[in-house]
Formats: sequence, structure tokens, C-alpha cells
Amino acid sequence: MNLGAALATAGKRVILVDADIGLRNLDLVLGLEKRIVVDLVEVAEGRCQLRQALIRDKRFPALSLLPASQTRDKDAVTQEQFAAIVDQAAEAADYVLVDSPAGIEGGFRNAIAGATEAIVVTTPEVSAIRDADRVVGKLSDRALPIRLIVNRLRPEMVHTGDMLSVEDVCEVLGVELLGVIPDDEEIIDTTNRGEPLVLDDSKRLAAIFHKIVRRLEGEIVPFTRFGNGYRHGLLGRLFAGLTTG
Amino acid sequence: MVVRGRGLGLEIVLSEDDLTASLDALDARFAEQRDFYRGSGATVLFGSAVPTDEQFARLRGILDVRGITLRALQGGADVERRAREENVEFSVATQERLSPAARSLVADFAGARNDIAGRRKRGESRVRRASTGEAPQLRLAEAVTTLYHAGTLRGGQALHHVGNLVVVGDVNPGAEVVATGDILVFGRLCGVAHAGAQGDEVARVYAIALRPVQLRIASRIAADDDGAARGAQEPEVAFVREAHIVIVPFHRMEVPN
Amino acid sequence: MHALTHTATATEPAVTRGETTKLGRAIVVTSGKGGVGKTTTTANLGTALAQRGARVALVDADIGLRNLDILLGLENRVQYHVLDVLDENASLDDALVADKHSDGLYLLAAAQSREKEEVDTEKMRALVASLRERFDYVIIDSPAGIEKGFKNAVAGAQEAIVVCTPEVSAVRDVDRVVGLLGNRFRPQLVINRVRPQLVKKGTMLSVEDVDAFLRLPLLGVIADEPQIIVTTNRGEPLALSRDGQTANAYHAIAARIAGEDVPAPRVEMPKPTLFERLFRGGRA
Amino acid sequence: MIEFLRRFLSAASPSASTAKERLRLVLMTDHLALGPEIVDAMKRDLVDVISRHVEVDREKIEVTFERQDRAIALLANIPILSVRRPEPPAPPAPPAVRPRRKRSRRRRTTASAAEPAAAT
Repeated sequence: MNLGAALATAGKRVILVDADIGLRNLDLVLGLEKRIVVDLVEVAEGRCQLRQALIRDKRFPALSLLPASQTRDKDAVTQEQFAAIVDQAAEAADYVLVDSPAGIEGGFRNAIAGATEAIVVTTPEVSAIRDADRVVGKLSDRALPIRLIVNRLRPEMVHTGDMLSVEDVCEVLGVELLGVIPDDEEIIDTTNRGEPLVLDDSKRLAAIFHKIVRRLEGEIVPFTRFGNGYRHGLLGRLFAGLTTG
Repeated sequence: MVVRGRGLGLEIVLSEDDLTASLDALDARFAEQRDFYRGSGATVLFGSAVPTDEQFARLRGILDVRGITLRALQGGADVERRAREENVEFSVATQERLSPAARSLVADFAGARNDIAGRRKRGESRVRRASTGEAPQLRLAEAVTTLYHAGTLRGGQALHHVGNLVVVGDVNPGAEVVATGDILVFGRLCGVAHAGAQGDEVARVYAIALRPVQLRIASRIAADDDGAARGAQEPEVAFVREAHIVIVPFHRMEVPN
Repeated sequence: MHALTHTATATEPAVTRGETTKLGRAIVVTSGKGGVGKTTTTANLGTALAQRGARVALVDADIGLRNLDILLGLENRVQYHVLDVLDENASLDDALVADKHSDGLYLLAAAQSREKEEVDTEKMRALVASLRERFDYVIIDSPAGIEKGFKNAVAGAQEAIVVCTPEVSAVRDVDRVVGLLGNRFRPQLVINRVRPQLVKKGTMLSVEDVDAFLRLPLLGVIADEPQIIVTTNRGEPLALSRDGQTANAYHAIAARIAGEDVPAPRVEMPKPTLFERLFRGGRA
Repeated sequence: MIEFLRRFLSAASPSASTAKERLRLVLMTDHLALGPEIVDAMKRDLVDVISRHVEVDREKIEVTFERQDRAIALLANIPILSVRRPEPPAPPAPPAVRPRRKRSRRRRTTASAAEPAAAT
């Protein structure tokens, strides 16, 4: 959702589609939960129009959300219906970001049905990387261009050799890097309050999402190098070696 | 005939007046979806219907062909006998189940919802805490059935009923309670509540802690933004006055003598 | 370089369960949301129970997203997987892999190149039932989400553990899962990745906040300790050791599961380290 | 024992490098959908075949898998001690491997695991 908000602040018309039917959360982290009346399943069943179900975000005029249903489950929508909705949304926006459910079952297949590109998000942990590898395999079966975001990086643990570095993750997965997001309490704080980070540019991570947007737009943008500044303890400042981020 | 995913298996509600017709509908429904349900278990609700041997055998046939195991039956004494023969679980048909009249509910609510969606497009209203102005009268119960549900409704669960709806327990955010009459939650109402769902503007929503994500009465809609923060520790009632949803403390309601 | 050790074949797990075959307990570990620590909890709970002398079988029901093997360090010893057993291509004994750290602990790995839809729920239920005859505990690691994979994982279980992190969407997903489990289970809650400093600062939900919302019996609280990441990297579950607050939290969970009444779980505030104490005047 | 001192003095290699190695191996096995026992057998046969033509130092043999973008290459690093004089080659022992049920090739790009690259 931070990516969607960052795109919107860059003047792009963005539609966020929550494909996680039954485990709806995108509305929650955007703070739009109270304004949902009709949802994606009702659009798929033709009981209302797409534009009726879209919820505009007052803080980002170019951003709107198509919420998932909370009381239905994944088999309520077929892949064809899902792809049709994504195509219809694509006509009305520059970017349609589909938030895929976890796993590689029907929900995942629906989510990627209408997509022309894919962003795989992983953390530098062993099981997450292995799952990401499986997803990359599934996506390359459909010849979707794939890019990687490494989330929840802890620079101080990379420095002490207890966490895989971004290079390690890229090398193991063999996928082009799109962005690196350090593990920062700002994320927990803003999702709890339902406010995208880019609302307030003083936030450390806002700049990172703006950089990802520029890369999405095709620009070559150097990656932030995370010194140990993120480590608040004294230890960090003693060993302020640079770790590539 | 209704087929619903409920908890871990399927719940098949057969209509009480014409069992054969609903068995045909069941077969047609499964035919449409080939073996999507293969491998899952089913609970069949007969309500007050008494299936003949031939009808019951037909039901077994329909389930077996689709690879669905019969896990439980619900109905009267006769159905209990069958449950013992088949050694599957049995439970007495309780009024708690969706009353047959409710079957057309989903279509009706869709109608109300679309209207609300249109209304929302034109600027959605915020609920006002009325401090002054006359409090509504407590409504006398008309001849309408009331569905009594004991237990908390967790996220993703929905309870629809034609008539009034009483929930003893919480309605968690992500859960939905919809009724054509009034809704009363003896607990925290944090999910979505839609009373008077078929256009009854006089319907009310009562709760010990009224903090819904969204409140709908007939085709009025309101988001209770400050509700969660305020957390007034007293029972409240929501009703429609001059096309707006208003919430007042329950003790200010006038009780007709 | 990690030497490719020769694969140890699973020895016959002898069945010595006293006269009356007291069936083992089948517990599913689930969460709805992905990445909250289901598999880590399963691996550590299994290890902690085995350390108490129980016979434990861990079943990885996350077909296509196999991870229990790598967390236990057994990734090179898996020859046959769950679907081989269900399709009768291999016997249960061939597929059960003995853990290399704790004896009495066995792993039944998921299939990696198959789909969840290929698993027949009734067969899965039967498999768990047969495991219950041979083990004191059968712990099933459920996939994320609420689709067929989840339903298969839950099919054979009698008890459930739900795992969440103190984060709004994870808590809501657990609420959803509890609703789906229906009244067949009384799930117990494990709150994972708690960061005491953030809870103190009010940025992160506290254990009390989560408990007040979910109202489930609290089985355990696990702090977000870097040591967990280190042990996962090495494939040696943290519960193998007894030092450190987090390792003992897993042992406390195992004790509670085994029926001992252990004081309610809570996360102590971190003791400031020497450096921080010397140079930062120590935190309150 | 002060936590940060313990970490510095812990003899074990940093866990991240262990993790990276384990991951490379396990992802390779996932991709090739081969069980570890088949990978063992493949390595043994490879070394047997080569050692029939040249004398190799078995202890220092390193057979690893390398990722080249999305394909996997089998790299063999085999130190050669001397060239064998041409004598009649002994009949190759049949590989004692139970053929694993062949899964249809899930990935469209064929993994180039078959031909071992030159020793790097």
C-alpha cells in the first residue's frame, strides 16, 4: 500500500486490488475499512459496477481501492472473472497493484491472472526466501517479468553475519532487485494507524518508496546504503561499517 | 436449496416443502461445478422435512458421485433414525438455522447495498451523537421471528435473518450482522450492522458497546469514526432521524407504558 | 561448505505405547496470515516436547512451500514426502525422517513440486489418525491462508494452536481462522515476534491488547529475538538450548501443552546490555 | 556472559553464510525436483567416470551447483594428479540408484544441469 501511495503522490492514477478474499487487510492498513459497502466479489458477480465498489482515498486523489470480501472465500471468484476486473481497472489507471494472498493456491492464481508484471516481496530469512523461490518459479512459468523487494532487512544483523545480505538474496533467487526496505518501527506505527508512510516525507522510509517508484518508472536509481545508523545501540556507532542495502 | 461453506465442510439446506425439487436443484448445482467439492464433508439440514427411503437414497447417491462424505444430519426424529443407521452425527433442527423465508435474503440485500453504494458515492454521512432532541420510542415487537444467536461472531462470519436478530456475545470487526428488523448485540458491536435491510427505516441497532465499523439502517449508511476512540461505556441505540443515522444512550429511550 | 551427508534411513519407530493404545494428540498450528512464525513455532514446539521424552511427529502440510525440513536442518535427508505416502508410493516409515538433534522427533515433509489441491482431505485425516497410534503428539504445520491447504491441515486435528504477531492484520486473520475452525476446537494462542521496547513505546500492540481482542487461552508469548534467525539459519531449533528467555518460552509452551500449570506467559522488558548501561546510563 | 561478547567469541562461522549455502543447495534440489540421494549418486558416478581416465585426488574433489540466471549449472572442481596410461577400461558399475518417478519438467527453460562446466 505504501508503494501505491507513493505512486499516487508521483501523480500516477493507481487502483489497489485486494485479492486476499476472506483475509481482507489492505483496507485496514489504508484506514479505509469504514467506507466499504460493496466489494470485489459483488463486482465479479455483476451485482454492482466496478466504479461503485472503488473507494477513493481523500488523502491521495489519484489512489483508489477495490476491497476484497471478508465473508466469502477464494472460490467465490474465478480466474477469468478476476482477470476481467483487472483489465477493466487497467483502463481507468496507470498502475493496478494487485495484493496477492499468501501461498500458491487458487487465490494466488487469481491474483496473477490479470497481471503483466510481478513484484516478489521476501525477507532475508531462509523459509521466506525458499517460498519466494517457489513463487518466482510459478511466475516464470507464465513469463511474467519479475522484480524483487527485500523487506525487513536488519543491517546490524547483516553486519554481524547473522542475516543474509541483499546480494545474497538476489544471488540465490536470481531476480533483479527493485528495492530494499529496512526493518523499521515506522512501518508498524503507520500500519497500526492506517496511514501510508509517504503522507509525511520526514519519515525515514518515505524516501525509499519514492526511489522504488522511480525505478518502476524505468529510472536507474542507486540503492540506499544502510550504514549501521539504524542500529540505535552504541555498538552500531562503534562499527559504522557500510553494508550495501 | 442452499449450499454454504460453513466452518470446515459444506452445509446443505434442503427446503421443507418440496424435497424432491431441492434434490434436483442440488444435483444440478453439483453438476455445474464438476468435482470442486470432492474430498469435503457435508452436513445436510432437513429442517422439519421427513425424507422417504427413496429420497434419502438419492441424496446419498448425489453425494457419493461427487466424492463428498456425509458427515452429519439435522432434522426431526425420523432423520435421527437415519443418522444412527448411517452412523453420522445428528443434531436437532433448531430455529437457529437460517429460517427458510430468509433464503431470498442475499438477493434483497444486494439490492439494498447497491442503493447504499450509490448513496455513498454522493457523500457518505457521519453518525452524530444526539445529545438533544426527542429520543425514539421503544418499538413494540410486531409478528416477526427473532433469530437468537449465542456466541461471538468472529471476523468473516455473517449472520443474516428476516426479522430481528439478537446476538449474545461480540460482533468482531470483519463480521457482519444483517436483519430486516432490529439488531441487538448483548456485547461489543465492532463489525458491520445492517438493520431494516429490506427498507424498514424504523429499524434500530442496540448494543452494550456500539462501535461498529459501519452502521446501516435501511438504505442509510454511516461510519462511526469517533465511536472506537470514544468507547462510551454505556448501552446505546442507533436509529434514523431525518434521513440520518443518530446514536443516543439507551437510557434516554422512552418506554411506552 | 555444508557437506552432503549420506542420507540416514529412518529407523523403524518402535511402537511401545503400553497396553491400551492411548492415541496421541493431533494438534494443528495455523494462523491465516503468512510469515508470522507458524513453522518456527512448530519446529521449536516439537523439539521442546521431544526433549521432554515424548514421541513427536511433525507433519508439514504446506505442500509446495516446504519449510519444516530446512528449519530442522533435515533438508538433505528427505527422500519421500506426504503425497508419496498418501499415493502409497512409499510407506510411512520410509517417509518419516528422524531428527538429527532430538531423538523421538520425526518429520513427515511436504511435497515440494506438487499442488495442495492434489491432497484428498479424507486420506489426510486417515494419515493423521494412523500417526496418532504411533506418536504421543502429531503436530501439523498448516499453510497460510484459508483455502484447501488449510482445510487439509486441519482435517485430522483435535486441537489447534493459532499464531499471530502483535500487528493488526495478523490479529484479525487469526480471528477469522478461529471463526472458520468453528466450535470443533478451542484454539490456544501463541503471540510471536513481540518487541518489548516497541510495546513500551506504544508503537506495538501489547499482549493485553491482543488478548482482549481475541479472547483465547494464551499458550505462549515469544520475543522477536535475533537468536531465532541465527538458529533458523543453522537449522538448529532454538528450543535445543535452555538458556535465554525465548528458548525457555518454547519449553514453557511445551509444558503447558503437556498439562503442567506453568505461570502465565509474559515478556520481560529487556535488560540493558553492559555497553548500553555504561554509555547510555542504562534504560529505565 | 555479556550477550554481545558471547556473539563475538562464538567460534561457529556466521550463521548467514551457513544459511546461504544450505539455501543454494536446497533450492537447487527443489528446482531439479531431485531427492538429495540422487544428487549424491550423480556426484559419485561423475567422479567414478572421470577417475577412469585421469588420476584424481578424491579428497579435494568439489562438486557444486551454480546458478546462472534462472538455470542451474553443475560445476566439478577435480584436482588431477596424473594422466592414466591407456589400459582396457573396467566395465562401468551400474549406478545403484532407484529412478525417482519422473515429474513432467515444470519449468519451460531446461536446466543445464546435465553438462558439467569445465573445472573453474
